[in-house]
Amino acid sequence: MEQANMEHAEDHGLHLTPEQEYGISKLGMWLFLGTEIMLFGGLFAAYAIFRAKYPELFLESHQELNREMGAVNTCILIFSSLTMAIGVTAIQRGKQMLAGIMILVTIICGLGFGVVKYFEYGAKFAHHIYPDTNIFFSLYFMMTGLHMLHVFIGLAVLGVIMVLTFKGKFNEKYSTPVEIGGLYWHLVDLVWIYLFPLLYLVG
Amino acid sequence: MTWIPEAASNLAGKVDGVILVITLISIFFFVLISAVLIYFAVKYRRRRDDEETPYITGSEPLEIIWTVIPSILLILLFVYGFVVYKEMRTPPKDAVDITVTGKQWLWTFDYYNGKKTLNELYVRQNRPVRMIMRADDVLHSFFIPQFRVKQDILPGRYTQLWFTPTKVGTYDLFCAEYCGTGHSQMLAKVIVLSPEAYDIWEKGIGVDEGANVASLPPAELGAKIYKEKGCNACHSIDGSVVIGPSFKGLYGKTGVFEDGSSYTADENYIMKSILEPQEEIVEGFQPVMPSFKGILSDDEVTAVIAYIKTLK
Amino acid sequence: MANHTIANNVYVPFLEQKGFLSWFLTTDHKRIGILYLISISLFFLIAGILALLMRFELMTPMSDFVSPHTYNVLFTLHGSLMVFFFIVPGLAASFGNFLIPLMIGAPDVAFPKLNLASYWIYLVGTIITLYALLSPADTGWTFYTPYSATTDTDVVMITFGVFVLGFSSILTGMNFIVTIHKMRAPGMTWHRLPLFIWASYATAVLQLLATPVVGITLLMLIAERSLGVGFFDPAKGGDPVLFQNFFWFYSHPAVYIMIIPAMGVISEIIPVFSRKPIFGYKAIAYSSLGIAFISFLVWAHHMFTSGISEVAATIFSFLTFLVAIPTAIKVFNWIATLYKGSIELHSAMLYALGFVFLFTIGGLTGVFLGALAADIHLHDTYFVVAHMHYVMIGGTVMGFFGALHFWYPKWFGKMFNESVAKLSWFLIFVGFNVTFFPQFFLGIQGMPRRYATYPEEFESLMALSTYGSWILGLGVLIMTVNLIKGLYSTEKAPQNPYGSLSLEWQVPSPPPTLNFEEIPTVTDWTYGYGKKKEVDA
Amino acid sequence: MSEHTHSEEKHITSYKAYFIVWVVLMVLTFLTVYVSYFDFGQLNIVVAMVVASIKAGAVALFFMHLKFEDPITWLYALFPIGLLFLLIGMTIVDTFTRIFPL
Repeated sequence: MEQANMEHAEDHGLHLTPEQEYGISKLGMWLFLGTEIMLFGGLFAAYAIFRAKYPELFLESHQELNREMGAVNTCILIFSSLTMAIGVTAIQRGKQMLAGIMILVTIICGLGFGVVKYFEYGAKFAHHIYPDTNIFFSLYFMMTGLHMLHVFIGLAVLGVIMVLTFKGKFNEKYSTPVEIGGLYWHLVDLVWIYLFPLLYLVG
Repeated sequence: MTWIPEAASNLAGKVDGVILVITLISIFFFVLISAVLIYFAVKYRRRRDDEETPYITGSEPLEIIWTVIPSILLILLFVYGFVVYKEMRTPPKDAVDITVTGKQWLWTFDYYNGKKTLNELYVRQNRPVRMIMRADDVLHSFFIPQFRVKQDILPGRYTQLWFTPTKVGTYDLFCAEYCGTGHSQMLAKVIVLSPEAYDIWEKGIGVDEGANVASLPPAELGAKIYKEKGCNACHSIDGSVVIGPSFKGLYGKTGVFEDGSSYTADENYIMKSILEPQEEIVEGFQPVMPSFKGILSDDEVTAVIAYIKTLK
Repeated sequence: MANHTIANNVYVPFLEQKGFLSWFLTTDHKRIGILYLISISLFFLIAGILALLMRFELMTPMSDFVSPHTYNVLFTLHGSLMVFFFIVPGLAASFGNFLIPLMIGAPDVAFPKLNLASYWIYLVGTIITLYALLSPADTGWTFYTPYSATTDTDVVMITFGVFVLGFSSILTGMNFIVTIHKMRAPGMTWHRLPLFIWASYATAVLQLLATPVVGITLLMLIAERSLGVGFFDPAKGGDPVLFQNFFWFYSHPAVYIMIIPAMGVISEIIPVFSRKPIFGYKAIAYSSLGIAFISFLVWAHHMFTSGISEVAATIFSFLTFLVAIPTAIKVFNWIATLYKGSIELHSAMLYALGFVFLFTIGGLTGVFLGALAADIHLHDTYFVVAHMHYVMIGGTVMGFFGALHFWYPKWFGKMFNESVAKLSWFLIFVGFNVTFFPQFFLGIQGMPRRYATYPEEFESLMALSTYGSWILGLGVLIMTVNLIKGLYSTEKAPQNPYGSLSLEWQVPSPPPTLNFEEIPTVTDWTYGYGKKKEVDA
Repeated sequence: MSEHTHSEEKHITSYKAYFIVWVVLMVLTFLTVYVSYFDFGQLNIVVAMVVASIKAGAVALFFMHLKFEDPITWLYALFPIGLLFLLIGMTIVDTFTRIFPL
């Protein structure tokens, strides 16, 4: 305890107990998630307006999207959220190996999501559909593009956390980074939960 | 100069009413606040360093008073502003329509009677007019201070405003929404004519200083047109390139068009540039100039050419 | 806080360590505050010089000093630098950083490293924007489409710079919210907090939740220019007014990001120099939160003539009037604090009183612009320019200067020349009013803003405004010299020269690196000045 | 700062609970894709959004442990959503109540 405390106090410049640091970091992350909601919010607002303005265009254009691929990606992301959550519980129970493996599975899912997306974008370009094709595709590329960016950031963060987990840096007493990383990853999932029906299903 | 410009439309007096009421209330509160502030600062200035002060932390009745009174006043002001706004935004049924187009950096007006003017808006005294407005390129804003009307105009959709001019005279029309390099040159004149004079204008007989214009020497008339018809927004007379080529030293100059053919800026070239500007574009410039066909008469084109000749 | 022990009790002021890296790798909130202070002051001076150049050009109706295009670039840069580089980070990042941990009795902010990262992000945004100056934009700081989507100048770089800056703002806001929630010293309950903390909290919420919206809006604009998407392009089915809706959803709260910290500063200065408890503590505290909340509801009052619907204009006008109420409450409470006080007209107090005076004018003229019918005439004229500067200079900058003079001894442990400070205050106050008061009349007369040339009938008032700008510039110059000279003075500032009860004055000047030798336990609120009656205790 | 420690005690969710949530999420995903093949007009988007919101709620409450968080976290989780509705709502009010002359 004293050991851990010293280490993270050094890390932090402040003399905080792991409990305090945990509370601080978690609140900070939730605030940041609020920011993310507003960041995507501008695009959701644009979506709402243009969909209301041009319902036919949206209906027509969304049929160009591959519903199956979208559904597969949704399943991948939801599964990755599950493994991430399990990873968090595992580290809270002190099971470093299980936690590391779960984070690894999460990362693999994230990469899988990226691969599917790569083929989707490729198919669109092959059909000469670009961001400037029409408003629907502008929104499609910007929303999924920004989401993809978040996936990549999440993967980078989780990659670091995974390495540290396997190195045994985290345990039942100190698991803050795993939980914070998890929160971020779940947000990526949350955003996709809305993007999928809006873009692929109802258009 | 009075504190507020002349009220020259039916709406102006009503807007002035709102402005006046708010001004009076503002002056009242401002005088009250600054008087109390200065009075306290002087009366309670520190005389000795060990002065004792009372421990006053607040007063609920006061808080309530100075929350409720401004709230009531503000809501009344909102209602007053709204009532006048509603009238400003509701054109009467008998208003005649004028289509306004703004583009960088000039105004064109298309009248219900088939006439078309550039940078000059003719309206009849005491007849309500409705402006149906659209921009060709970027945002502009139609603003006549003496009429207290303003409305942004946008590309891709129409906006409107209306007014009834009440006084004969000439007024400034400004572009009030920033629109680029020539923004401050995007000016027009609003000419309010008496019903009789308006009828004459409508029949196509020039009323604006007709005799005067005819007697001007061509170069001077050209200089006048250069300013009034908005040539100055894009063409400088000092050699600097704004949007189009400068008029300075233009006459007799040689150059190349975008398609590679060359030209000499003689009378015919200048006339063609004024009347059919999109036909041939000089290399390095954008095809943005509107045609002045039907806006400038042959004599006026001649006058502009004469004016350009004087700019060596 | 059981395990908080520092072995040595030797006092080492936070300014002690020297060297470039000790600054650019510091996680000390006070040092980061200084980094921000220097950066924003630099941008304030640069943007101020641009303003002087503009006023010089406007002395005559013709374009005789710079070309219209150059003039447009000047006002774009003046606006962008002032807004995004000076006044938005402004007080919140500099004094917020310096004061929040000290005032709440904490050794540092909640995330010291993130705090440093915020500053680096600010620097990166700065560098990107400076690069953008190679082909400076001429869009105005509002970047309205479609002009910003079509002009030949480099809009992408400058908006990207602003986008990056936004993250600095977001992270700072998040840091402060967590700090205020989690790092308060024992006994520092919400109702004992200094009002500057309440103000900083309200500001931080706005930074956190409004900034991302402008971020995505600017990204959409960048996509519009580089990918050819058409969210704001009517030819592609987009809507230029949508940009304004999104832009003001941030930029109206941003006005309060700028002004609320200044209000907090005034709430600190007035009680100290009146030796009176602040009048109506809770009213001022909650009105900060009230202003922050309502500020999200009023954005379209910048757009009454822009082609939004009448219904929306009416709703937003009504909500706009609501925001005046908490603002009025604050002004009345500040003045009531003076009542029966023992008022010392220190330079900081002069700035505070100047703030109340000028901000009252700024606030009252805001009522004109909130009222629909009056706004139609006054919108996009010099009236708006004057109103905005009364709020931003008369309000925020006065608060900023007041804070500089008030906390100067605490921050640097030195004193400036008080008489010179008073002189510069006088020049700034007079110069400011001569510059901007005539602009109210120009606006009512119908002089549109952003005009490089103007009709001759406005010349006399325009020239008067230009003369005023010289007085204002001189005042700022004298103040700057005075404050810089003070740094080299040998006179050491006492720990608590004004007899303040706030926590930051209970540590040495300048404060030691970890602020408090031992985390204090707070037993009373910050404003216990004056003689208590038995009943109150 | 000891006052905070109590509320920050960790709540550990069991693997089983996660699996249940996951099964619910998968069922809902299947449901929303299935429903999208039928045309209910405007009802489609309503159904899609309701299902998405239930899913998002499940992720937030259980995967992200929002259920066990303090009121401040709840406030900052919900406030941005309220703001987002404000942004969408008022821009829609503006866009669709404009009067088009002619």
